[in-house]
Amino acid sequence: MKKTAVSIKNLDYTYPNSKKVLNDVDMEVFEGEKITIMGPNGAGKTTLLLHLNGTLKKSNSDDVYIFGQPISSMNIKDRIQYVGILFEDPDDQLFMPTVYDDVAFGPYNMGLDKKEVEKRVKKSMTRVGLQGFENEVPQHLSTGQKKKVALAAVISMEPKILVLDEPTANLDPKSKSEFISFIRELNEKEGITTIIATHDVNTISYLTDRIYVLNEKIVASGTPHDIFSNPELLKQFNLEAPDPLKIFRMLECFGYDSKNHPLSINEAAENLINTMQENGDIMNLQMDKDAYENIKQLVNLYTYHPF
Amino acid sequence: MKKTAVSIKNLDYTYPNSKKVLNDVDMEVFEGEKITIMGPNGAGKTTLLLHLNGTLKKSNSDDVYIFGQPISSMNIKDRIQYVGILFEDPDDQLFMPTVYDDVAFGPYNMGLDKKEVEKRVKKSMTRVGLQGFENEVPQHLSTGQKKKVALAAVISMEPKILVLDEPTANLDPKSKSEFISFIRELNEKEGITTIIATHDVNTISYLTDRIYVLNEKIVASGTPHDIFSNPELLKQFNLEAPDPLKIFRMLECFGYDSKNHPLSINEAAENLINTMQENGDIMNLQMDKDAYENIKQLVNLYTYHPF
Amino acid sequence: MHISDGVLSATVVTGGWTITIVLAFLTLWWRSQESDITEEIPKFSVMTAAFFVASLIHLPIGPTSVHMIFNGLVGIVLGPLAYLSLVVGLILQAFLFQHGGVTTIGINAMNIGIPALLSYYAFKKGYDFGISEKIMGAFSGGAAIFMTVILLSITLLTTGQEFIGVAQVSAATHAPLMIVEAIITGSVVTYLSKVKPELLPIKIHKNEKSMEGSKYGTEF
Amino acid sequence: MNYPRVDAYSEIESVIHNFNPRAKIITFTALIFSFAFIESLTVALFAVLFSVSLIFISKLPIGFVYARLKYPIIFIFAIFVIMCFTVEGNIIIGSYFVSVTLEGLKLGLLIFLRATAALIIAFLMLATNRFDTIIKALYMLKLPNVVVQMIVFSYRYIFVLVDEFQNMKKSMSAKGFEIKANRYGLSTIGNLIGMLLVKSYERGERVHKSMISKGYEGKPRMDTNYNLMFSDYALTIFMIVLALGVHIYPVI
Repeated sequence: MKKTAVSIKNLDYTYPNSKKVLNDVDMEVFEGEKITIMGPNGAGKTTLLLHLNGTLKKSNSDDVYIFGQPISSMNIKDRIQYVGILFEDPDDQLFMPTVYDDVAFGPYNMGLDKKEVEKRVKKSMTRVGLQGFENEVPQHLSTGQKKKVALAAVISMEPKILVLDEPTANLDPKSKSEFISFIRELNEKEGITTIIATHDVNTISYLTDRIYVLNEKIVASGTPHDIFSNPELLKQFNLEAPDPLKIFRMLECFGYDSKNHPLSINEAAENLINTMQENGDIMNLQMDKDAYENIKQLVNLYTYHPF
Repeated sequence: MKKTAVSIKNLDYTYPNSKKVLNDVDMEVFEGEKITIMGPNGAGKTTLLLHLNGTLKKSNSDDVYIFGQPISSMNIKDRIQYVGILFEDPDDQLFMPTVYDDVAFGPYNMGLDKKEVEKRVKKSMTRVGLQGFENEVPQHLSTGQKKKVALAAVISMEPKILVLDEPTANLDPKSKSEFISFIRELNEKEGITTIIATHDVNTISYLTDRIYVLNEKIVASGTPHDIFSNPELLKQFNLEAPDPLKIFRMLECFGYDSKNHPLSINEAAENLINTMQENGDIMNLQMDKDAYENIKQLVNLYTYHPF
Repeated sequence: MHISDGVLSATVVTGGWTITIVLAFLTLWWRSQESDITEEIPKFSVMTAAFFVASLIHLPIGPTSVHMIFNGLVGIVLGPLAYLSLVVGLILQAFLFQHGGVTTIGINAMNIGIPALLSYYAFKKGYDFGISEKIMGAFSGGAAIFMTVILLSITLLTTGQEFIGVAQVSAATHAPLMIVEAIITGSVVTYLSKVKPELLPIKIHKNEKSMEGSKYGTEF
Repeated sequence: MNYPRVDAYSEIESVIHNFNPRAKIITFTALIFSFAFIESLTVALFAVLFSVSLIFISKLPIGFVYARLKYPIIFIFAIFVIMCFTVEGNIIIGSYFVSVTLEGLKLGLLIFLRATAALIIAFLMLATNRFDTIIKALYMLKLPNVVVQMIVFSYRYIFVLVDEFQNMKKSMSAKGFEIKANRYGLSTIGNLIGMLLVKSYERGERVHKSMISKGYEGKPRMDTNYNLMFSDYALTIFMIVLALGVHIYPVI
């Protein structure tokens, strides 16, 4: 059986002078899993993430466990060694005079010696494809580069669990794909557990084993297919499904028959090829009297633009 | 013939102490058109937009014309009456203690009298669906609401041309759709010309007659179908096509035959229904020996994740 | 207006440094009695940067333009730590723009820092007394410049009677600044009291609106 | 966006650029303090000539030096002019209302010369290294930790906040606002600054959280490896002797 990496039990959180942000949140993440947390703007996603390495914590209760240990009893060095958080705005995370100092910040705080720190900085910078940028100053980097340096500054701590808040926001399509591939590689090659909060459904196919839908409390959880086959749930919490899934559900109205619904273009291509092969390279699409109504209903269920 | 709303001729721009940002940009936008400007991060999109109402300008040359008038010869009140700009981050645009003051800011600067200002605030707030929010503090609103107030603060000046910089960034899917519908309505009902810079291809179907691809200079222009049928161009400038278009191009490999490629789920639904009807409610998809290779090639051409 | 290198006597410069070092430590110690300084360093640094950026505004007045000092405002918002924040601001100004001077950082910090601390107390006392934050803000903002001019003149005249002319000229040029900073500070304080009252040394539970204002904030 | 930077030409190779940063800070600071209090006009003139020759040795582009020093020197010159007219003494040129005195001219000139010399040295100290090197040198010189950190983080966020502030100003001017020193203009600027403070405060909280998430406990470490070489010692001794010399020479 797989080890539990993160376990959250009845987590409540209220900011001082404010209303409740998290209410009785339960979550369990296994080692090596890829988790996505979705929810409307203001659902408490960022607040939840901040609990995962104890940046926010309550002293009087044990509600967050990392590899079985209550986080409230762990010291700073252990916490950051287990869990690394990448925040949304890279400018919030690059505060030192040079890129080197920023990437070395975590390792130094872990008490590592100069040689080991140097090794880790080099390794992390190579991993994000920015070797040679160590002496740059953060204010001269582009948004995409800043984002990569911010990531290097997290992976230099070599965390077992990587927590990412809207990692693809403000990136152009190419940078976005690079970022996705990179995170995926970390998960596959090093077995790093990833927990991502995002609105961007195009990342789901590559970075998600399971989804938690958060709106102050956990309102649903399951595989992407579980969640996305429930359009009422999506509507209720201002979410949406990936476009390929919607189109394949429409094709079904005409008799296209496949085992599952693709979440990305890559999955769509595979799905088409496999389905055609299984059907003997031929398929008949037919429009009957219900198809029009079904498609209309699908559009209205799955999008916010009425048919 | 339609009137020219914006005409840009050989526009160059260099920030002080910096390299060239815009190089010989030519553009022509007709009244009532919906234009989208795309380009990689750092291509100069925002800089171009700032020229459209003279926020950035060179005193010694006439390169931007609004309804035939060189913008350098227009005074500030005329300029803002013609062109309203919505910037990306609503926090940069809401600086007054109340929503009312923010929405009244432009009209007040235009020298309108109190009664007229009041009328316009009320109208704009109703238009964005936030009537009754006039006395709120902008900073205490949600992201989606802030964005709407920022828009109200622009349309209260009743500009003929509306310029939007990444209008859908950081919005959850529902707020995004509301925003899109709203802009579209302004265009359709009031004939307002819209110029949008965005990475978000999901807005294209609703908000675009023509696309300009910018990368320091205008590297391509045309209808969405022109631009998106050129995957080499998209790759070269870190762009991507909407997912429905990609899937329908794949379906074509199996013999699906439609007049055009849909850019959104709504268009996809229409396309399916119309195509089926035209084909006598029946269609045969067939996989031949080229289909596999063609699909593979399509994925590699159109996405950044190799097949 | 900051005093450049080369103007003041060695005695005055030494005095300035001594007072500044003592006050910087004292105010730091003061604050550390109330809260954890290490926790506040990042926040205070970003705020210091914000004040630095705000003071870069050039305002056209007649044929010339003035740039702001905002020591009253820094005092109101940062309280005792305003002194250290102003020292850092002066160091950055001298280093990045060669404004002011290097030897005179101590004395310049004293000339703007002491009024900042006094503004803070004046604002707090006035507010507790029931005067509106707008009026107290304007008063503190203007008074800080006024006190700065007084201290500047004292500094110059301590160096030598020959500097009376320079002192007069600098007092005259500061007069419009006093009015400008009074109005702006009043306006900033009014804005903050509506939008983020926890940035001001006032009691937050005063009314409904302020409660709402603290929605996003945590302790400072 | 790009900003005019004092360290724009820090990558040039010159004797001054290559001088060890820590030694440079110590010796140049000694020179600044020494030059600022020179008592004799001749020595002050020498100090100016010396600092100007350092500009040439540093190989910094003259246009850049001029642009950076123009306003500070105009400011010092204004003091000189005021002194000429306001210090009492023997009138050399004058009419009923305005007159220039010899004492004023002499004292004004002395202040002008020593201020200029100190200004140039300070400028060279900053312009011949990257700013982060200066910060690290301050860190190595054991300036109090709180102060170093505040300089580090404030410096970093000036760039972020200037961009933000520019964006806010652009959006204001896109709505027809022009900065003017009238009641409406000033109170609008007040709102603008208020907004900047609110945003910065919130950013400060986010920065703090991101530091905590990387184990910040109040004492960040920075790596520095500036080794002192023979030339550094030689230059240090020369500068220190000069700093002391300008004060000892007039006594002899």
